[in-house]
Amino acid sequence: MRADTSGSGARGALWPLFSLALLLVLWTGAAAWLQSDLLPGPGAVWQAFQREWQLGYLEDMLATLARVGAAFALAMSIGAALGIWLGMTPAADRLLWSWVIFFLNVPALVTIVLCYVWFGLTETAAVLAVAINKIPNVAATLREGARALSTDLAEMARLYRMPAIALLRHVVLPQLAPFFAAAARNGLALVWKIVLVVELLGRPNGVGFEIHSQFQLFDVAGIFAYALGFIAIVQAIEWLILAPWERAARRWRR
Amino acid sequence: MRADTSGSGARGALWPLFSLALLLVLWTGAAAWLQSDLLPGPGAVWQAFQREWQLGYLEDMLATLARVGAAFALAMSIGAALGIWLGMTPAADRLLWSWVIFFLNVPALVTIVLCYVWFGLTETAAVLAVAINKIPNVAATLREGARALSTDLAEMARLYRMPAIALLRHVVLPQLAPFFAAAARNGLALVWKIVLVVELLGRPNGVGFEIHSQFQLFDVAGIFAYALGFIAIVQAIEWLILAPWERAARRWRR
Amino acid sequence: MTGLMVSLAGKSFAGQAVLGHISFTLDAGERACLLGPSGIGKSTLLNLVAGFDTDYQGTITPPHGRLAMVFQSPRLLPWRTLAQNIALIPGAPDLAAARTLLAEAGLAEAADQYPEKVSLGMQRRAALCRALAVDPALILLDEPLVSLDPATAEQMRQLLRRTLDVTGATALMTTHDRREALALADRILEIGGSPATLVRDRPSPLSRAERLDPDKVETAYKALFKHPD
Amino acid sequence: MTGLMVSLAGKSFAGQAVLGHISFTLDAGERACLLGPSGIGKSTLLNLVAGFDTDYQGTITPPHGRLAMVFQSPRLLPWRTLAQNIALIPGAPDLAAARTLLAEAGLAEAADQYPEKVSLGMQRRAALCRALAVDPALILLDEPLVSLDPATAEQMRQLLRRTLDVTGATALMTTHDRREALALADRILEIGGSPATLVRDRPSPLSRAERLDPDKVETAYKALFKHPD
Amino acid sequence: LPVLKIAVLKFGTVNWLMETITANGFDTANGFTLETVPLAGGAATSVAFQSGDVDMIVKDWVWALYQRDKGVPIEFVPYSNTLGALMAREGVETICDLKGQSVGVVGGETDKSWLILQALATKDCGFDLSEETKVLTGAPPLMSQQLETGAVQAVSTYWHFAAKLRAAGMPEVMGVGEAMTQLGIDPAPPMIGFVWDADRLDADLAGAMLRAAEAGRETLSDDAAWEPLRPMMRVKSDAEFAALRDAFQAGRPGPWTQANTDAAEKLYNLLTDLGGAGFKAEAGPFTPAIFNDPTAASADAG
Ligand SMILES: Nc1ncnc2c1ncn2[C@@H]1O[C@H](COP(=O)(O)OP(=O)(O)OP(=O)(O)O)[C@@H](O)[C@H]1O
Ligand SMILES: Nc1ncnc2c1ncn2[C@@H]1O[C@H](COP(=O)(O)OP(=O)(O)OP(=O)(O)O)[C@@H](O)[C@H]1O
Ligand SMILES: [Mg+2]
Ligand SMILES: [Mg+2]
Repeated sequence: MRADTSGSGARGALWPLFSLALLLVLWTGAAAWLQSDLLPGPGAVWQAFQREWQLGYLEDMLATLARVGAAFALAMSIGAALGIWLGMTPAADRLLWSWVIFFLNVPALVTIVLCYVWFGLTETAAVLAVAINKIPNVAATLREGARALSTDLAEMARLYRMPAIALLRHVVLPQLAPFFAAAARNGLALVWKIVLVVELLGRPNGVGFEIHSQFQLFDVAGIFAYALGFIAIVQAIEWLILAPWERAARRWRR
Repeated sequence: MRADTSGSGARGALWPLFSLALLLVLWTGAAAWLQSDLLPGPGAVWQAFQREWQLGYLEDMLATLARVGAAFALAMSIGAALGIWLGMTPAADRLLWSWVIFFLNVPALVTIVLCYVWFGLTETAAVLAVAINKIPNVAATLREGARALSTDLAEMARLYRMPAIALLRHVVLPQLAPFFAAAARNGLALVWKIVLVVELLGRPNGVGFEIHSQFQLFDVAGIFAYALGFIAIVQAIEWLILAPWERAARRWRR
Repeated sequence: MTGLMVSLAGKSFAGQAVLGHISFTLDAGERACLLGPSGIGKSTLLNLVAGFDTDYQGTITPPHGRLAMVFQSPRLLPWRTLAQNIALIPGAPDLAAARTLLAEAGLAEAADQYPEKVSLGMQRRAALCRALAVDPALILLDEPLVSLDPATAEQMRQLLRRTLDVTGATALMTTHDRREALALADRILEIGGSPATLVRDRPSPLSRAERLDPDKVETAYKALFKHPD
Repeated sequence: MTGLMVSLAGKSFAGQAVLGHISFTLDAGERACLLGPSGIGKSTLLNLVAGFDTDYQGTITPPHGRLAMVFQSPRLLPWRTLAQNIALIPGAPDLAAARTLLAEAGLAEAADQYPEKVSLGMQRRAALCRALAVDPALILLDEPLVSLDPATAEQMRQLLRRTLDVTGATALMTTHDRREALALADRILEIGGSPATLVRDRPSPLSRAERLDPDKVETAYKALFKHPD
Repeated sequence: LPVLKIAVLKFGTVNWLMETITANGFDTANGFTLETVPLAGGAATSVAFQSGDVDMIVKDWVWALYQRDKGVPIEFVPYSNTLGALMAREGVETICDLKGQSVGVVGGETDKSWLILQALATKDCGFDLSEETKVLTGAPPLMSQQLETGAVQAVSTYWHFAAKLRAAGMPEVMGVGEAMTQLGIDPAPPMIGFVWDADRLDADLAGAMLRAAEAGRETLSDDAAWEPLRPMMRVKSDAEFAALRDAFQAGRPGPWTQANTDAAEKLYNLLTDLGGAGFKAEAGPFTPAIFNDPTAASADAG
């Protein structure tokens, strides 16, 4: 009933490669069949990539990654703390849950623009805008996790007077692992997407800036070159960091 | 250790009202203190609302709600089915999980533009673009839930030869309730945010279109008038539908 | 027709052998008790018979027809009431009949309560009722009467005997209570050693009628289990 | 100094009275057994003493110092090994000492295994070790020796006695096994009725030394619990 | 030297002019340092302006009127005369041929160019464009692509997208300037210009910028000056390059005259009639005050 994401060890590591190769084949086939600028094949994207590489691809990607990283770290830590607190404290939940729902549904444009006009067109404003967008999502996910915590284990921890830190580390967080995994994966994707908008609205560099410029020129191959670059990095994070972490975190299951 | 979202019955229903009223007071205070067009107070927003109401606020809101509703229904059903399948079927997970990660990180702009150019500037294209953006998020959340399903109960269901439908209804879905709740809340917010972009890029009406027009004029009060309208609807959904449903779904807990 | 054929050559977890050679055959309708120290592999063996785990050497042939099992922990669905937990099983009777069955187990008032809101002993009784409700060909019972006071345990033993008489199901059951084994089983299997093998396979000295008398059970207990184990 | 003072006037769940008047006082170091049919309210009473639930009438005064409890289900952290489950409790000894303690309970090889990968009886023993590890002033035991074979149960009883002797902790324990009650307790409390009240409160006829002899226990069992209950 | 910051689209036409100015040192020659902030979208430039991070952007005067109405002392000086155009596929010769066709509109259904084309159709062809055509709205690049694939028969779009379409061989039905003239708004007033907040930007510095811009435009009227810009224009073909260059050169504005002000007011009234409440909500009341070119004054003084 449960998936052991990949087979054991080295053999398991081949699956994502195979799976992505299959996707590549499908894409190549579809592109060759359509013969349209609107679905460029791998060749065209590779050319666009090389062209953009000359024009500062790396700098843009690094600028974006820095923003994504900072905003992700900020949103995950604050959002998780908020969500767990609300999930475990009925009084706080009654008072603040409406607020989270509120900020969850504030359009990204509004937060971004307000951050920019209040804090100026700075990196801080950009990262802050993304984090503010993302915090309610993380909080909403982890609140659900905290509300589903085992009462049995909570009572056990209380009886044995476990201090807050130990409670969090040994009792709460392991139960929240699936919620963290969901929040982290969705979070990274969402942060990246909002960073693109943030860059579009007020940064002179970054992948979002480039993608939108490519869009103005309607150069789909160029857009793909940037999008695929980031996706490659996320895939690497997934298979080199998240998947092994999850395997370790699930070792105790029978 | 667990929150009973609201007190019992009628008294509990007052909490969100109180909480939102408090937010309103804070907002009024901040607006009065800042005295800036960039943080309009409730009065200014109310005026903007009345002005926009004359100009077809309701039609725009209804158009957007229809898109949000359709895309949400599509994304939740397909995404949940996909996520549960991947979470419960290791073979499918090995083959397709990379793909989900892939599509999870495709920038919204790319999907939206490709949908529009392939399917034309139609409602179908718009709803499809939003759904495609959201499906991987729902799938990623529910996959985590499905991977954390109880082996004990799965074995029990297998021994007693529960048919697939009954298994889903009595064993799987109740365990996934917190993941569904997280996916639904985040999903609604995300769908709404993407609909705004979709409307901006290729629809002649809707809140996204209007917000962008207000944005060109930098009329923050106008933007708030639209954003708050949607948030009010989401709050109503939360307190009239989701909260009672959750209370019922948690009745069995001690 | 045989009720269960076990011919196990070995079962290991992550390279660690837990079960060795264990072979026995139960006739249809036969009731066997499996004894053995804690952690020896009794539940593991029942799991193999139930078909949860196919990673073992040997063959296990359960009878045709339905299987039922009382797990060592109740494994009720916490989000369904006790009666629902029975009624939703394929082959089990409807809600009203489930309530009647629960009433026979002294759970009349708790029938519409959620599992987490009743005592563990009550959950265990409900789980036993669930297994008895489906008219199985083979019923596996992993310490079914644990956590029950003597009176309730006796009540449950009677319910179990009655159902087995009516359905003619084969039963394989584990327990640590030798008196209970004598009060229920036609045959007593003992496993031991590492990896565990079948160290003793004895028919009960008591007939089904004799077993109903506590004094006879006590006498047989002294005769069979005198040695300090 | 008293070990535990219970003066309960009533406890109900959702308007349904479960416990009525129950008053008793345990001296420091006294060991009491609580008997009563399944579902009567024994666990509920222990939960009140543990302080998990403050919604009751009456007063309950536990002694100063640490509390420990063996729950009716093991309540181990599934993502920590058995030894870690002990060592991470405040006041418990370190990992190495936890392994030694587990070895005394026959769990030497399983000390670094995760709970879901050992048998339920082994989990229960680990949970008992955890409670014994913290040097408590009051220890609550909810059917601690259930699901154990006679030999292992005897081994655990000895471990329990030894620890209580050393620490001088007060103990309140539930069981359905009257022989076990006689083998361990200074005092036997029985609750019954609906809502449940204290129907009998008897000192054990056996001294602590006498209890170690199975034959004396058997004799006392016949004397005290002759009537069919 | 004082610094003047201006936000531009990285691949937009304003950036070409700014590049020419800095490359030729027209900024320092006029006593200031020009700093361009390249951004990716039109919305981004207004955010930059509102947040106070830049002193000047390029916008249309209807927007300037709206800001004036809100009390912001916005000044407007034309940047270019170029206006959008109605581009079409083969078979659409005049605006009257649009009847029953699907038409792409950039900027939404209250877009100024589209309102003007509607007025012209009512006058010349006797039907209401918005009623008799199937209108699709969307982002400009998307619209160009829709026209090229034939999903729409015509598009009303911005001038540089029109120029690219022209280069791709799409016929132009008419420019919006031409449409204005036919509606009696003559000369067709420039729509976009440099805007700044008089409270924030010193008039002398603004004047220096405008002189530098004029010098840049002067330079760019020579085709040879365009070659260095070519890489940053990201053109797909020589034809596209030429089309963009030619359109830019043709749009070089003269000084703002009273005739311009009159035409602008006429246009404003027309748009108010056509666009109804929706348009009025996006524009303040008309005031000629925004067209006072501070450079003209300082030129008189000097
Ligand atoms: N959370 C709860 N909500 C409602 N009723 C409850 C709850 N917890 C226990 N009860 C009821 O209280 C009664 C006593 O339960 P308790 O668990 O204390 O029994 P017990 O004596 O420990 O039984 P056992 O020997 O089976 O463990 C039961 O009838 C049970 O249904
Ligand atoms: N999933 C698993 N992974 C590794 N080892 C396991 C697993 N399940 C059981 N074991 C080991 O197999 C042995 C037998 O376990 P089992 O649960 O069958 O014992 P048991 O005889 O039922 O004991 P009890 O009477 O305590 O229930 C134990 O030593 C246990 O550690
Ligand atoms: Mg077992
Ligand atoms: Mg109990």
